[in-house]
Amino acid sequence: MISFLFYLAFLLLFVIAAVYAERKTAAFIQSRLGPMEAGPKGVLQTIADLLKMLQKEDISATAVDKFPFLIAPVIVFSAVFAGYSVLPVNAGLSGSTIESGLFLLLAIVSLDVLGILMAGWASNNKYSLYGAMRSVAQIVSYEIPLGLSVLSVVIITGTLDLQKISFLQQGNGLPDWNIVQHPLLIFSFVIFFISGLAESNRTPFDLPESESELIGGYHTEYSGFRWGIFMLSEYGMMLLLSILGAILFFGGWNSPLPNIGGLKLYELTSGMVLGTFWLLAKALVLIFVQMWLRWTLPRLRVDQLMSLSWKYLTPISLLMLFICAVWKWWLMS
Amino acid sequence: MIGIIHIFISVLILLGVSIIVLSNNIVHAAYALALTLVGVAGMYVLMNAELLAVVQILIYAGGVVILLAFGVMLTNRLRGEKVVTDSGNKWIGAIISIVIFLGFAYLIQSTDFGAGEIRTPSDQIQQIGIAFLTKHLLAFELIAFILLVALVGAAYLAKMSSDE
Amino acid sequence: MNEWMSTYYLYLAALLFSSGVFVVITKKNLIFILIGVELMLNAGNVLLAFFSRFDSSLNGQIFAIFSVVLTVCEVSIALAILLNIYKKQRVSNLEELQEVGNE
Amino acid sequence: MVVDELMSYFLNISDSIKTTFKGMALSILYFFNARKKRQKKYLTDENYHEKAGGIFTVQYPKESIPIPDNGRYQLHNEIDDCIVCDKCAKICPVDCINIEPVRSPEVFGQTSDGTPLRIHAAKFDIDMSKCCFCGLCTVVCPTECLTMTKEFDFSTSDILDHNFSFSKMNEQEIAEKKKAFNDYQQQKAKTALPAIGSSGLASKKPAIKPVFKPKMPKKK
Repeated sequence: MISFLFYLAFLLLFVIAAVYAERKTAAFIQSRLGPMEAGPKGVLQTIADLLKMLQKEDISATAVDKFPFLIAPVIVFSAVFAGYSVLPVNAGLSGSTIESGLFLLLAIVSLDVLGILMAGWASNNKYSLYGAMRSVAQIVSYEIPLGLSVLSVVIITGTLDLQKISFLQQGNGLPDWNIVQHPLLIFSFVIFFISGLAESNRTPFDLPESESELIGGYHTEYSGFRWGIFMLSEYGMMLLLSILGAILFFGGWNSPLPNIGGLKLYELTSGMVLGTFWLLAKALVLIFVQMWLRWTLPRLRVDQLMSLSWKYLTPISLLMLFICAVWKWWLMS
Repeated sequence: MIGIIHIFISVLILLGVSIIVLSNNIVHAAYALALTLVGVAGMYVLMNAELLAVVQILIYAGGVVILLAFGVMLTNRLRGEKVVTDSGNKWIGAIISIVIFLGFAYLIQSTDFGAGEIRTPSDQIQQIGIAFLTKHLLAFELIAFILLVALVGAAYLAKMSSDE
Repeated sequence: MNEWMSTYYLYLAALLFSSGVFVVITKKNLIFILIGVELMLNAGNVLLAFFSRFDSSLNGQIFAIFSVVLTVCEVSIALAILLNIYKKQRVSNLEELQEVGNE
Repeated sequence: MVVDELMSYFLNISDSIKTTFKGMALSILYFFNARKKRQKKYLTDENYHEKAGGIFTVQYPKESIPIPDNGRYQLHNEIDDCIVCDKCAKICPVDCINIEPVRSPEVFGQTSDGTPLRIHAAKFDIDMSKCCFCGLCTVVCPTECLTMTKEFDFSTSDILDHNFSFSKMNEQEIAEKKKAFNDYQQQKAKTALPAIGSSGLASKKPAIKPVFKPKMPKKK
């Protein structure tokens, strides 16, 4: 429960910072300055935007399917945010202790498709519907490689509990991370990361909301606060998948510094507060990579998107699953 | 606490079911089905069947409902009007379903289930996994095979329709 | 308490099943009927999960999982057939639907 | 055939990995270069055309990049040096210069280069919203009083504000000068011989209007 509240607070702060960071990253990669006016170096820009957004009128067009239209953003956000319930924060603060934590996370996050479809359909707008259809097709397709790449970690660690996975990587810093302990997982991580990008509708997989063709896709008809919830859940999804990636592959809340001889760096840099710091820092690095990718790669075509998922990622992740099973068998014997 | 959660989930399920029964709008019915299924998943959690609950959410709410919604969108001409279908046989349907419900109620009331002792093991997922690969291996493989056949068959049928 | 709880789940399953029957009988749209069938299957799953509580070997849950997977097969095939029918005859209403075959 | 397809499958994978890494390397380079501010280089600097790297934009109203002194931006007329020859108005391709001359009975002053002033400019308006910044007027100006300045930010909220008025004379002065010239004319008409007949006037050929004809390089 505490971890859940912690993540709620953190997510809200994170979104404010991330929007600013995203705009700055975009600007720097494109040799621009980005927001500079509100506050020193423009740090208050997001807050100004937020205030403006909250003041906006809650518009719903006459031809929309009223009730689904109104609750769709809430469904998307609650589906994404429910995923946080199983994430641990540090060694002492685990999420929900149910046995099938990771599985539940993947399952419940897949529910946001429902909200997106609802939003797109209820908007009664062809662009929204196109966006929703694309989004659903994309998320459902990429769930398979995502699930399979997560499964290869599950095979190696032998548990679905994220806190247990974190504990398994405890001990000696960087060399104990899953991705270093089991170098095979690098491939799994790449697949996980790519499908995670697709799951959270990030560029280069942002076809559902491609501004240039679909004027925003499924959230075309939304304005003000409801649009803000969509944005919040998109960033929430990014953060969720980044934290998940950090836990599964990069040691979770464990410090990266190893003990070198008598120098107990690992012990020095562990603890409740530092553990939380390490987990979030790793997640934020992954977020930065997502932003970096966003401003580097162009958007895929629909057919490229589908062939990437079905022809490349799914077979490779199946193969990785098999190889990881063999690896585990070899480790055990 | 558990009682409140029970009541909350029952209200969810009742709401979903009544929307499905009363509404003539297919899309609303599909969403209501999702609501009902999530509610049933909550019930599974309360029944200590965690894995089943997750499977329910992943496959039913995340998969089947989406499939149904896609079906609605592909089989209805989208011209801005709501997807409403008419319904007939209302009285016959009501009578038959009430009779069935009453029959079940009678059966439930008249049967003595005994003082059932709850004996679910704590490491359920492990137990189920082991059972899948030992005791129920044949069924497991068969179901995998059926799933594959269904996938190929569905893809073929859908392709047949798009050829024209 | 225990007694009340057990019958409670059973009544829930009965409710799901009977409303599924109602939907199948009254609604004319094919997808609506599929929704009704889903409700009935869920009633069965609830019962399976419920009675599996008294069984330490978890057979009920395993069976319920099998049934969920079978449902997926059923829905996907049914929707593919439905799509086919719709493409050929432009109907999704049972009463307008006269023939299903290839002729 | 199958082998080819298989090859192209793996080639696709390696291609996409390579290109992605290349793009990522490039964009992170730009990201880190963004620490550098844009350098203030003058056109005359030797490395002006070199790719600078770093942030390209400047925060305009607060800082701006240097522009050449002889750039073609806003027009300025040094009205004290203007002899109101009307050449600029004639050559202007978009007719943005509007001059109303008032002749003076006598030389009333001197420009800074010594040209005598004979005509008052009752109106010397340049409508910068019409101006096409060709710079022809500054070329033909005999006293070099009409110049293009470095000032390029003359945006206004009203388009009429783009009409820059350079004349320093007020209404009263204009009326005065007009009256003075009229008086002079009348006086001249009285004193001069009224004998020139209409035939004499008609026989006089009107002067050929000078047409500006730039030397065009012949196309070969």
